[in-house]
Amino acid sequence: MLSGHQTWIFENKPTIISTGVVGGPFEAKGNIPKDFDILHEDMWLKQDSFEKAQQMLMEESCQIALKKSNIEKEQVQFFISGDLINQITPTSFAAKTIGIPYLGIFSACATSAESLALSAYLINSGGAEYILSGTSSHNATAEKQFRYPTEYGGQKPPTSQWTVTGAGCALIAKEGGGPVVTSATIGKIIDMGITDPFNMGGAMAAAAVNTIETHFKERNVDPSYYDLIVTGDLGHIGREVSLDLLKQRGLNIKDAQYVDCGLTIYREGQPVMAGASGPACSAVVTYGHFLNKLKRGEIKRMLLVATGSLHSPLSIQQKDPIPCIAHAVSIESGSDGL
Amino acid sequence: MADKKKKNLPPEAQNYQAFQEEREVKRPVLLNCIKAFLVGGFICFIGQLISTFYIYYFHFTEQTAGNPTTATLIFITMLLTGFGIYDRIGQFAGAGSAVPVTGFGNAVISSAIEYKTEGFILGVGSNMLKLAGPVIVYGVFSAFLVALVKTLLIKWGVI
Amino acid sequence: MIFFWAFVIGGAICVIGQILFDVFKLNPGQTLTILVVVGAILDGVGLYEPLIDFAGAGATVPITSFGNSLVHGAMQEAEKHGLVGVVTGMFEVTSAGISAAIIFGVIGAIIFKPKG
Amino acid sequence: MTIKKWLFLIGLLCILSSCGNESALEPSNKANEKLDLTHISTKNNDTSQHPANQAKDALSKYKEITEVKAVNTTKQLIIAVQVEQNKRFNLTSIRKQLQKEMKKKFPDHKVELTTDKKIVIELKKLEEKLQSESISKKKVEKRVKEIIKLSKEQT
Repeated sequence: MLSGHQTWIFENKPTIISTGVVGGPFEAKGNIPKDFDILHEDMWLKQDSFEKAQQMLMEESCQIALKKSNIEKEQVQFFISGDLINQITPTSFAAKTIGIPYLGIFSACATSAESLALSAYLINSGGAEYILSGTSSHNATAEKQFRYPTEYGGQKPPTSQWTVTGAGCALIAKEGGGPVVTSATIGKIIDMGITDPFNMGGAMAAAAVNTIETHFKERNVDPSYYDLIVTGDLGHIGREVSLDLLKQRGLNIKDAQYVDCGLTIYREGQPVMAGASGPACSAVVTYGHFLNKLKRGEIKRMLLVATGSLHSPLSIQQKDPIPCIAHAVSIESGSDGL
Repeated sequence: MADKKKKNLPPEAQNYQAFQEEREVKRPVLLNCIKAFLVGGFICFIGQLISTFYIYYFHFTEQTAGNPTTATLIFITMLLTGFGIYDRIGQFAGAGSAVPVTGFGNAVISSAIEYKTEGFILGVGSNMLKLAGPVIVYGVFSAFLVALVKTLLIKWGVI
Repeated sequence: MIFFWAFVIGGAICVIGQILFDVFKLNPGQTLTILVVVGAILDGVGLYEPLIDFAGAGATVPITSFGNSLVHGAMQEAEKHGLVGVVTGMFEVTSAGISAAIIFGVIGAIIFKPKG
Repeated sequence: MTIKKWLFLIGLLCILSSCGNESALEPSNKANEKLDLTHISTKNNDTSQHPANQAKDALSKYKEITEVKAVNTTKQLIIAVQVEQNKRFNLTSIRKQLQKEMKKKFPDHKVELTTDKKIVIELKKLEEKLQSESISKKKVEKRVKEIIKLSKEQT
């Protein structure tokens, strides 16, 4: 089970039997629209507020995952999820609708990996048979809470990132066909004293490096073990910083092997500055794009390293540096080749 | 001050920050300034047009045309903000669209629209000046200090 | 001619704002606050009125003129009522910007929804 | 870096403050040729524009003045001038200087001098009406009063 200090090895092979991936209009114009189950044309999803729209995204992605798996929601023991907004209310309200026993978690944009790791652990240890795990974010709710009103004409610097509108959800089961979660490394808070909330990629890269390094050491594998190392939302700057740092520390990671969800979801030319971010970023791209690749056999093993910056608007105003975290989860194709 | 703060950090963090800064995309200051100059200048040019219009066709002098000009510009800002155009101009122009009074209007109007979902009293009413508040607060306070000093100086016959 | 100078001076004030953004890394709130205070001080030392005479809207449209007219209102009242006027006269001249922003803000909130 | 920033700020303030300290207008011997000095001549003595014409002539010795309009009644004289763009920094002191000079020159009249574009436009209209003799003395007096009131309006 525990390997080293902070890594779990899941020998009972918890399986991702289905996923639900929902996106908004901006994602529809992006790089990977085919990997979404539903793409909405309207930022509001016909709701009264952006927060309700985000709740709706979460609900939909759960429903899709359930529907695809043919599992009744009464069979599911837990719903483990979280998001960025106000005491994670969009997620909690979605949990009310879904009606599955609920564990609310928060680690900002690393929530996807945290919920997946926890779900896999619970399944692996026999604590549950089916768990829904996922997360959501909405561009407008995040802008409103962390930055300016959406219609305010503030200039974003080139280091800033664009919050994904969407939700990604995975149904994890004790057995069944599909990609297998093999291990997870829980990261620790890394604070390098960076205070600029418009440069989260640069701040989070340190956490990603720490977790990736620890993962390889404690799982006792080489970077070449994975076909892809998928970081959450480091963006251009964070990816470059972390890759250079990893190479400096003697980890032999190839350029093509090291991809970022925040750089995968959108096309060149969309006004996203340094890349995408938000909890949904890593969830949507991993559960949609990369799991599809895994199922098609294009890759066999991937390591998801979702990164999160755990600041609040208040902590930024009080001049506190941004604490960052990264959790790693490895996903590999199952014995049936799926 | 920023340097002082850095010195209190552990060396590891200092090294990391230097490492990170090397790879950080720098803000294109010169290009941004040119854009700000052109857009800001253009907004003021429009302002001059409007104010000339008021002087020629309405009962306003150079002195009194300022107020209707401001109101007109803010009205235009309301439309641009409501149709989702002003934030795009802002991303392009930076200070060019933030510094003119239209930017002040945009700050107030965008907050008002944004918090509509929280109701008109507690949402729109209390959040409207969230962004523009400091401008009014410190504008008034500094004007108070300046006017106070000036009035006293005049009273004492210094100027 | 005044149109040309309105463009140049107005643009130049915006460039100062952009430098505060990019070089001093200030956010819009801080930048605008500084500019308003600078406008008030410039009027206090008698430099802002000539700029308005010279550049017209180039000096009245940027937010700096806000500080200038606040001082003006205060000084006008101070002439009539002495020191009390400094406190009471503040909004005498400036009310247009604030009232227009508030009025159109509420109207905007009634008509529009944020586009996101 | 911080020193550079402060130097930049100080430099900026110096540039700004250096603009304000130029002297006001100097009269020259020659009359300003660019200036439109059309004298308003009326047959009716009641609306004689003699003082206004005199004022125009007197002001023509300043080559920085680009436009001058003036109308008088028996008691009042209102003059509106436009000044060259690059002298507009000193508009206030120029206005004061000219006002003082005109007051001295026309002690029998209540003299108003303004640099406001709006007043130039209004006086131009009034001048045209006087020239075509389509306006009565009473109406001129009323109009002049209105224009003076307008010129004194504050924001």
